[in-house]
Amino acid sequence: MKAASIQVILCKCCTELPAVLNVERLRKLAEESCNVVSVMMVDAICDGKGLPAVVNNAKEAEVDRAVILACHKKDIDPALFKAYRRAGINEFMIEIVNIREEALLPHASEPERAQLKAETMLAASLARARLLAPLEKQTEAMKTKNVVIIGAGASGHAAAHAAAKTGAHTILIEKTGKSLKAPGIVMPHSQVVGAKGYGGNYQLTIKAGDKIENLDAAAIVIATGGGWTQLKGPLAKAVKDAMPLYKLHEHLQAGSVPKGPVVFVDTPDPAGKTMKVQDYAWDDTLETALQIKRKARETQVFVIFQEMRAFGLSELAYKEAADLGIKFVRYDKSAVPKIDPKEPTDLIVKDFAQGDVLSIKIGTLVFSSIPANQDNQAIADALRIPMSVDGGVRRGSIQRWPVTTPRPGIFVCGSALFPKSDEVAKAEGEAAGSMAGEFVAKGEIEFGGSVAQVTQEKCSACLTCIRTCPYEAPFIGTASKAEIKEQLCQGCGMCVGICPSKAIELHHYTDDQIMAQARELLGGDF
Amino acid sequence: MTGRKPKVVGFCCERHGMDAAVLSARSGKGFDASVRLVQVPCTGRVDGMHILKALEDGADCVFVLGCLEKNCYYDTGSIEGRKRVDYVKQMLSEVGIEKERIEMFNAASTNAWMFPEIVSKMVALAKKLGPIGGEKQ
Amino acid sequence: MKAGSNLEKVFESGKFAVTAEIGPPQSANPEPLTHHAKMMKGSADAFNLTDNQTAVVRLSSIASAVIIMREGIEPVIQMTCRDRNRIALQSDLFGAAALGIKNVLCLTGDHQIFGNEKPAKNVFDFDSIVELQVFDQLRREGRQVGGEVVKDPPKTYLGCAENPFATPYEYRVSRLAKKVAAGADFCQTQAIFDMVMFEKFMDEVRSRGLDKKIHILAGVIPMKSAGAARYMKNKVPGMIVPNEIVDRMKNAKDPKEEGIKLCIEQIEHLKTVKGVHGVHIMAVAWEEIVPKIVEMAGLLPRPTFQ
Amino acid sequence: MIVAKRKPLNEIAEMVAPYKRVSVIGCRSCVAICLAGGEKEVKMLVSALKVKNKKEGRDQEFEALVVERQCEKEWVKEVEDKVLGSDITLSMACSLGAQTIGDMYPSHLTFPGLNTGIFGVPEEQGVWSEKCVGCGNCIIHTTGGICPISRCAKSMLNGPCGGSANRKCEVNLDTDCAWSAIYDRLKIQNRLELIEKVTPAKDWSTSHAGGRRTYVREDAKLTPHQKKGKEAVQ
Repeated sequence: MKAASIQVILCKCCTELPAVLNVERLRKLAEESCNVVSVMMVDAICDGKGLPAVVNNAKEAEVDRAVILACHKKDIDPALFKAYRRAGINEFMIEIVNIREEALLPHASEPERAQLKAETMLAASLARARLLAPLEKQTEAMKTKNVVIIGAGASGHAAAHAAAKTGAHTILIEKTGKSLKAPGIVMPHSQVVGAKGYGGNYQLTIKAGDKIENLDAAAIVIATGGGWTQLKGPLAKAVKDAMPLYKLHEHLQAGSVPKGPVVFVDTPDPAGKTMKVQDYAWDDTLETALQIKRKARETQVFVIFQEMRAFGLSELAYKEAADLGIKFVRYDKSAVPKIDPKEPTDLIVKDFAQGDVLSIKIGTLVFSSIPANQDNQAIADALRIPMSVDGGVRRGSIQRWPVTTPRPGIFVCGSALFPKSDEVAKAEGEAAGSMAGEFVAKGEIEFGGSVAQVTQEKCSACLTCIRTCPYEAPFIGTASKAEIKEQLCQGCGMCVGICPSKAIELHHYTDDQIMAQARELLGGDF
Repeated sequence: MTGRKPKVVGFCCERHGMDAAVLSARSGKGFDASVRLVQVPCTGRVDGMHILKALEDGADCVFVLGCLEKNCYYDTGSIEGRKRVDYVKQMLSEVGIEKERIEMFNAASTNAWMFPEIVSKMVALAKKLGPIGGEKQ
Repeated sequence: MKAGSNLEKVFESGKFAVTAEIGPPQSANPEPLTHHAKMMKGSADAFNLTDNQTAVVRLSSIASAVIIMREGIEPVIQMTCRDRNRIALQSDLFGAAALGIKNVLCLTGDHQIFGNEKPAKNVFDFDSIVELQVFDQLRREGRQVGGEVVKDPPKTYLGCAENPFATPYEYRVSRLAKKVAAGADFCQTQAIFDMVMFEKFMDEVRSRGLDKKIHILAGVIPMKSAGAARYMKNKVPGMIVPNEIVDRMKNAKDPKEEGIKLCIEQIEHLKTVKGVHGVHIMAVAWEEIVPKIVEMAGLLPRPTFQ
Repeated sequence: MIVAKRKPLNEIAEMVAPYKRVSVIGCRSCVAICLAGGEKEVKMLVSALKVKNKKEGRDQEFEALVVERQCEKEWVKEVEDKVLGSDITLSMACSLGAQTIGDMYPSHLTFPGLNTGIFGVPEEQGVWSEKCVGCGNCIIHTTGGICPISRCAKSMLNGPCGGSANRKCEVNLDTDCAWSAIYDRLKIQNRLELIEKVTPAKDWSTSHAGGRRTYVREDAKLTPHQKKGKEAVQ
């Protein structure tokens, strides 16, 4: 094997790095290190300006890998990897070292220790870089352009429109028989009961009426919406004709004004643990409360809540609500609203803000919170995606991927995540639909790279990997040994960490790479 | 005790673990420089051997930092990570080494305050317990 | 007559039989046995000598039997399969018979985990049913299980135990039938607190005609305290103690008196259950109460035979 | 399969303490599958012992090895140099593997790193339960496919005993009563008549009670002539 030839890039992070660290010392250390053939200093790798020079330098020095001392890898522009690729350097041969957030920023008050730590980190990444191997991603053509949207509510509708705009074929699957207008195909009375495959090429099993049908899907959008419930707990025993928010909304649309005083509570079960109170739907609660007041000013309206956050400009509604005399009462879990034992039409609630105990006569009781959709579990099981504690579908990351699930090609939006108002659901639907559309527009699936691989001679076929993997990527192949379906592998390495025969390695995070880095890091004395 | 600084290794998952560390640095929170971070894709990737090897190579304490168990990016990854740590703890106590030297933590990427706390806890422990086998190395 | 023991004679005479239990001491001292024998003489037809009960090492049941026989009372020796293989079991049966012991209760035996020698290796070459079958064949045909023909086979009256309250309940009567088929002459049951359940068991026993083939002695345990009731309810596997009984013991002013009263009531009730031919009193660590209970239950005097 | 469990590390450490060069040999068969003696466990064990030695200032060399099936001479042969090059071998296979090495190199010390326990079935990941004791005379066709010899604490042939409550074993309340299970199984198979019959005394001579057992397939054995040929080749 040819010896590694490494390019080291020192990003000054504008002026941040030299302010604390001795850049020259770092440069010197890099230059003196084994296998390093070129060291370059750039002002800021993130602005892209220095990129051509960096890549030219790599070409000239004929390096096969690079170590870049900069910041968090997730914040490095993908353009960097593309530029290196053009220079013939594989993206897995580029090691980004987060000198900024691991040494510079947190240890700025101890520059000498920060310096030693940075130098050790450089040495450790060089050790790791020497062990890196290029990894080629593979592609597989998508068989269809279908985006299957599960649920035809507000978010599902928005998703269908957004996905259709990107040129994808949309198929809207709806459990009920409600009549729908949406782009593409609409399948009423249908449910997803099973799924095979992976992002780009899923094969869904659909129960349409009494028939079972197979449906190929390149991407899937879960838009199952929220669930439905009744008033629960002690309140339910006392108040027989409470209604959910949307019911009241329908009454108002039909022109009837409910009997006052109208009392909104934030959850169907304030006393119980069956449902967490969610801070959603306040826009809708506010809007509905205002509508009552606008129609019948004399009707008393109370909004009883634990936590309240209107979305964006909806906050302006608070002012109108106050002007129209809507009373807001905040309660605490320690003193939940209850019915007066002597007067069954009176609701007793302690105002958490003022400390007063109020007695409110109930004309109409409206509960605004809705639970997670009861179908979520079955859908999550079929698609093998994780659920959140609240019974919603879990998303990839709240900051980075708000409408993405951890499984490629499956997106989620609206109340399927957790209950929310119509407007937010629509916005998320649009986002999820567009992302699904863009995913399908690529036309091919990219897989491989940092995935697990079995060394079959070492495999004992113990099935431990198969039992442990959350993605069903390992399987027993024709040689009666484990194999990894790369399209399904997400690169978490759980199978690698548990394999009793050490027969599985995770590319880019091999035992040697991990342990070499740790060893070097421990070598430094700071 | 002069001269020798404690050595702590932290295996952080690429998802919430590392993000929590990065966010804490970005929010201007300092933490002890003794910590050495090794990124792994998921704490489920951590092999008990990595932890033991780090102790062999001179770490006083090792921690593993993953996503919250109920919100792990890889669903069950941080639960797996905890099991690995627990197994090594058991092994350490069998050979008479303080099992507190290794610990599993979970954080959300938004928990900027948490990372410095983890570091100071482990560094304090490293100072208290000292290097494995005393000062001689 | 199979063995001609006093117990056998009581059953044959159709009288309501009484047996009681004596726990041998955890030592080499015969004194407690002699003491209990003297005290209980005349209050039961035969006395069980437990065989390292709950796997606690005690003076051996055969030796204990010989000691109490010196006081003129009849023993039933318990013989478990836990500590003996077929060689020892048959040998001990010969030995017991040679020493004049006529009643043998065949048991599988409590697991050693409950006792004071937990790391012991157990034997379990047989279970109680195989033990019965082998002993029955020995006394009837004079043939060992291995086929060897014995010249002077032991004449032994064979007993077994049965627990109507262990699971699966629906199988317990079948199991008794198996013991009958294997050669058991009498059966001592686990202590009965739940009469409803026991009567259901006996209904099925009678419907299968088993009461005609085996003499059933219903087990009773006099309790000293509410704690004892709770212990048996919660800690003894295969024992059912209804809540009413625990409450009754708990609310009693004098729990000992209440325990005696309860036991006598139980005996009175059991006398009326068809197919029950006697009672077996297990006064664990309270042997001195047996004569009083037998007397108050109207079971004295015990019959005597020539 | 054979299920084993690693001995406590302090016991192992004490065993190997007097020796300078230690070869630790795992096995890729049963003990790898039951997570006791595969390559991972071998490497972790070595690492843990090194950490212990570091603490105690002891100087020892370890060599971590794994063979495909330690109970077979041919596989052990592959690591012969390493075995003989060490002062002691710690076998991380079942006792069969440890004894194979011991029999092959009688003057070399081979110590067990595992406690070999049961013929077990993986009930779920990480849980193995005993279902056979190798009595040499299988009767499970008469007991609903459930072995009472291994699954009943008292190996009863005419169970269940009087301590079965809630269909659990009195010896371990987490364990199902084997005979309750047999009853249930025979019931669904409509074969309850089997459990009504008295099963007579079992012949234990086919079990270990009858002495050490050797099973022979005459037709598979190599003839002296064949053996000679093999030796000549080697």
